[in-house]
Amino acid sequence: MAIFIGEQTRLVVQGITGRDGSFHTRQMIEYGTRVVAGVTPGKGGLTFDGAVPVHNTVAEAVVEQGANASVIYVPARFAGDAILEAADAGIELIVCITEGIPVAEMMRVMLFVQECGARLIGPNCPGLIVPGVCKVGILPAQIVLPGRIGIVSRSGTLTYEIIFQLTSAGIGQSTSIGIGGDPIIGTDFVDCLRAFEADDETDAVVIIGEIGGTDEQTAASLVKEEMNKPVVGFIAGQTAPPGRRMGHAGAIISGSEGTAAEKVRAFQENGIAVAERPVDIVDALRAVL
Amino acid sequence: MAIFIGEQTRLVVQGITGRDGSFHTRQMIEYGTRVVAGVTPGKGGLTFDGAVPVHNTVAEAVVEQGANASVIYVPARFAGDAILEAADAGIELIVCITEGIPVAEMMRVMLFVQECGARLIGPNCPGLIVPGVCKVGILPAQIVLPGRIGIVSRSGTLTYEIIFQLTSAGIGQSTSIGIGGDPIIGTDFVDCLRAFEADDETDAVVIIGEIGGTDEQTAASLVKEEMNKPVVGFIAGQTAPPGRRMGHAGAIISGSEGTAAEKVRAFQENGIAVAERPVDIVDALRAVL
Amino acid sequence: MNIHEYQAREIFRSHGLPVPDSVLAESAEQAREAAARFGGTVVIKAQVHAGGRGKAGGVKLASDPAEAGKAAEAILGMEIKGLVVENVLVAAAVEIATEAYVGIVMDRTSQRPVMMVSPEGGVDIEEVAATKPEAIFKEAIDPRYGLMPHEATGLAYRLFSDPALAKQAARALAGLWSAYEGADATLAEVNPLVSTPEGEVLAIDAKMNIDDSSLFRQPEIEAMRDEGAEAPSEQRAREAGLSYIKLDGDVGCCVNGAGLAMATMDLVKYYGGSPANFLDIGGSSNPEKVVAALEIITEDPSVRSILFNIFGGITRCDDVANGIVEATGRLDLDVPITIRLTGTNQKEGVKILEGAGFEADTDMDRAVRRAVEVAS
Amino acid sequence: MNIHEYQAREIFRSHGLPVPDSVLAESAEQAREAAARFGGTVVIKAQVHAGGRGKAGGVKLASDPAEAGKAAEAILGMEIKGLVVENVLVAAAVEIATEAYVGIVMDRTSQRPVMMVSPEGGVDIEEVAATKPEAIFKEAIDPRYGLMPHEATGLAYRLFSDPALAKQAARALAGLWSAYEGADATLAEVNPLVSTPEGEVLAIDAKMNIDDSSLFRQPEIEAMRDEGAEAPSEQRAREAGLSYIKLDGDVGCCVNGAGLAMATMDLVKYYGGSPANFLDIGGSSNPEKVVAALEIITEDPSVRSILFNIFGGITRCDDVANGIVEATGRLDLDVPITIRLTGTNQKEGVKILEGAGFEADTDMDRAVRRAVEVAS
Repeated sequence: MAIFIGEQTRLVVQGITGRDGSFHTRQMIEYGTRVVAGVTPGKGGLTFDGAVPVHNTVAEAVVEQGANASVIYVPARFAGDAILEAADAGIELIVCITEGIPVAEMMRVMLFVQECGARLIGPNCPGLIVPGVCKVGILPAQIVLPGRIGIVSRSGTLTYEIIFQLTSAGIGQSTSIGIGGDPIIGTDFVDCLRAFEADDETDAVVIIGEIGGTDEQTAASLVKEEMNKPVVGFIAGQTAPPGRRMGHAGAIISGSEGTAAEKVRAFQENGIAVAERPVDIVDALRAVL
Repeated sequence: MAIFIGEQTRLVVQGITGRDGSFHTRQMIEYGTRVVAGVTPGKGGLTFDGAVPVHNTVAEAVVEQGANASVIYVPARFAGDAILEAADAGIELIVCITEGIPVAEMMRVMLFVQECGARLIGPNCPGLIVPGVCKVGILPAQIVLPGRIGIVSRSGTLTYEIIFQLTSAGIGQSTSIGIGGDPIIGTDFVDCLRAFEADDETDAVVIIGEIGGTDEQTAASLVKEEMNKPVVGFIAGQTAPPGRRMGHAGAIISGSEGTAAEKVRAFQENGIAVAERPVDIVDALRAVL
Repeated sequence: MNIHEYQAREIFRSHGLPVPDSVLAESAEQAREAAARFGGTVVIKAQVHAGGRGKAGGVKLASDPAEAGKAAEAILGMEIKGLVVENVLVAAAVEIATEAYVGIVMDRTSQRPVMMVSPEGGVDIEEVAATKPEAIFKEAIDPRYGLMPHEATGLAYRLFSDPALAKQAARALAGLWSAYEGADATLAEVNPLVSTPEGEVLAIDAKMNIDDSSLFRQPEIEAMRDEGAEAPSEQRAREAGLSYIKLDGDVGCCVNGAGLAMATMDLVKYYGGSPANFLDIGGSSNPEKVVAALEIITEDPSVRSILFNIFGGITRCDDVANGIVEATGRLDLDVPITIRLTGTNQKEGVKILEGAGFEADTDMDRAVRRAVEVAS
Repeated sequence: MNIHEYQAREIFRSHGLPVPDSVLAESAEQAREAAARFGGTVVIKAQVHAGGRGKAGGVKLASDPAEAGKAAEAILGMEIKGLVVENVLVAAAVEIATEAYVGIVMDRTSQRPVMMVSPEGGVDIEEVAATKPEAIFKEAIDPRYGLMPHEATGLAYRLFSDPALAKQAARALAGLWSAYEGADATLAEVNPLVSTPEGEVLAIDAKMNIDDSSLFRQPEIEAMRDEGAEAPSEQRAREAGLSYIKLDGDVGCCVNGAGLAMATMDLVKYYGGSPANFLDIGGSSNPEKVVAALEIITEDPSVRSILFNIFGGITRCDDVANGIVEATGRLDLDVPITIRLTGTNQKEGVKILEGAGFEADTDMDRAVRRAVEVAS
């Protein structure tokens, strides 16, 4: 089963002919993901790598290839509309890799996505991977291992790091998902934790947070109130000076909210063991399994 | 029971201190409508006619007076926002008398009203009246008679005319409702017909249409498919020259759609007896009762 | 409100539509000068609020300035559907490879503006809708989000498979939506949107209708109103806040409410009469409106009988009665008046009328019958 | 991006907020002239990207031009939170009856802009939130509909019970929303919004932060960037598309991804070291970025050890390796480099590095520990 993606996923790649889009499409296909179509306006009718039909619009990809999920690799100024287009075409799961979509645009996009009943993951996220089955996004396939741990993270490469630690220790993953670090994201910790709690193939969850906002605190409450599966965590940004941005638009320490110390405390108070170093996640997991 | 309003209605009047608002508030109170509050920004704290508390906002009227319905008498350029305000405050039934709201504004207003789950009647409508119980709007009370006929109309004064004919003939009404003649209205024929069909106190329905649009045709199909109660009709605009507007923004004959002849035919083909003159409604009704 | 093609072109251009340069000419001389300036073949188009200008001879091609002057001379002063041509538009003729239709219209059913495009442009779109509906592509626009770029792109590829042309068309569609929304239009149309052999997409016609209720917030468009394009009586009525349409009959009708006004006209006809006008004094209670209404009706020399049909609601019978008394006092009326008055403040109204020597009926059917009798 | 008060005032004014006239002065002389022009008492305010200017002595009142010159002289060149004051704003002082707070901020939780108002203005709003939360009123704005007039009215009556003042405040709130939306702001704030004894509502301070991701569509605001307000290294990093923040330590960090960068810094500290910076080379694969990053890090004289921590995803290890080889070839480096490289195209990357004489580790923990050891 895993969460959100799997064998049932019929993926359309928006921006398939771009530099990143074409590179990662090949990687996804190689991993076994069913990439059923690509979209680049003006390139409709072509075939990508002799295997994937390219359309001018997502709607065509849905009608003609039965796409039900989409991944977006288009430049920031077109990415908001790419999400709207996917939702408008009836795509159920939209994964937006692109970074740098204006916040004001994302607020409107999210409202539309919700009206369409679609699920958005990201933007500015690495996507998700079910080891051995399917990958959507840019997570490096060579570091994952099939198994029963769910991973959810606001970060990109830090997620890879954690996956790498688990895999190196022989601990496999059911699904790893990066939800993105932007202020406005489609799928949050709570959505993922609930999905992992409901997933038969997941035994425990690793949650990777960072400074800024209060999503980790909300997630911690949910873990205490709704989850029976064990959860362990990691928070990045202990050394971040207050008031300075650390790259992610979301990584702002505003007033009394959002410091790493607060988040660590929220995790601990709600039964989430917190690893000091990325490598300590392995021991923390072993302790709860 | 009647439809949409009744003894349960706790009305707030938006624009209560204006010329039309104050006049019709007195008429509604005199008729027995429970006017629990008025709203005029800047006049909060006053009491209208020593009996109705005035507030600055509808939200206050809801919280402090338990208003659940609203009627709007504010000038056109403020009326769209008045509808938004009522919907935003959780009002369930909003009746907008005001004429002349920009069409583009009404399209947005309707989407918001739908999101809030409210019912809007109008704009540019006379409102509705349950004889002997409650009136919301401007329908003249002296012409109605309690009874078991439902009346629904796109027109204002033509509705009065029909009510007057029925009352003169001793035929009483359960509810009379004018839905307004604008291109964008909140409650349409179909909504009213369904409500009358479900209403225990209504035996038959009079539907009064006019040239423009295709709402009468849609209503006629509904009557055939969903209604067991008899329906009789009248269509105004037989003498209207094609392509000219007749006052209502909606009264445009566009292409092959919207002529009076078409609407008469749609009524007749779907089992709605059509009166030639307003006075003939009486005989048409007697024939089906 | 209708605006002229040359005005719609200006609005479209300001919203980024690819509208070729043009000049408005009031005389053959001006048309000649414009043609000389453009060089080559020009098109001369009558500026009137009427469709079918081409069929009526209101659109001509001219291959040099002299010919342009002659064409303008022929068109200026021409009558098209009862409207006299006072201006012509002069524009460089464009070589046409393909013609498409693009338009946005307010749709009552979906309660949204609907963008319609068809690769079958240059002809009446209603004809295309009737004969080849599969060649029309529609997209309802959610006004909260506006026309989304991918919607414009999707429609553009319905018009052109060549990406270079489709990109230009998508930009034109975005501009059309921006113009429609910005001007509070109920219709915005380009027919045809052409592609040239050189691969340019151009909007060579422009049509817009503006929502009357929005004019208070569109002063620049209100200023575009061409009062010459309205009958003086209709202009007067508009200024007085009345809805008035002149018809051919002899029974002048003054009614409150559009539906009742139409029903009254229908009833006039039912009893063998012929209505001289549609006139709705609207929902407010202003005696001045009644005065203006009566003046407008009596200025029509065909009117042989005046019928008031007032059912008071928000309109109060006493206000109307005061208006009638005041107007008849001011005007030297020799046309008989039949008055039907009932509803809000009926008693007060009847009293005022009777005080001034008028009778007032309360029954519509009877009053209409009498007004028709009086006229014949 | 932060903009200065005087810039935010201009934006607010153009959106209809009641912002009193002011002048930007770069010298005491200019401040004197401005004060003479305004007459009466003026206020002189330091224009720096820092809160708490008043407490730091960056805001002074002056009752005549001479005093204004002196005040400006005192403030110009002053250092506030490490930032040197290069301009002052001079404005006529306003007599204040009441002070309110009004602001709009992007709220992550509701995913909407939230308008906050408080009759307790003129002080730090976070203090009000902490000590008197019931005095703060909030309204989440649905961006599809914008700030609705009744929302502005409702909030305005939270600030003023006098309808004349409330009406002005409602207009000011509408203007604030228009400015926030029009400028793609993430924060727009007036503190205080004052009422005068004469019954006027005025915005006498202005603050705005702009969403960096929107600057591509806000060229006028991008042009407001005050490069003097940034450290040169941070400016350079921005131009190269890097996120860089200078810190006090000695281990220079170059990482791909903000989360991994922070985790790397945390680990440096865990092993007893001290990070010299936060530096995220971002998600794309451009060797030039690596070159720029290495240049910026090595320009910091405190750096005694350089640590690369690259986990390839969309960033490819071979691109980073090429960047490192190229940069170290160009620069005359005497600081030791520790490289951790894994993920996408790891093999190719390691090969390139080894070909240039570098070692590459694949383990983060080990690499960080070594970089810390090397620095001490």
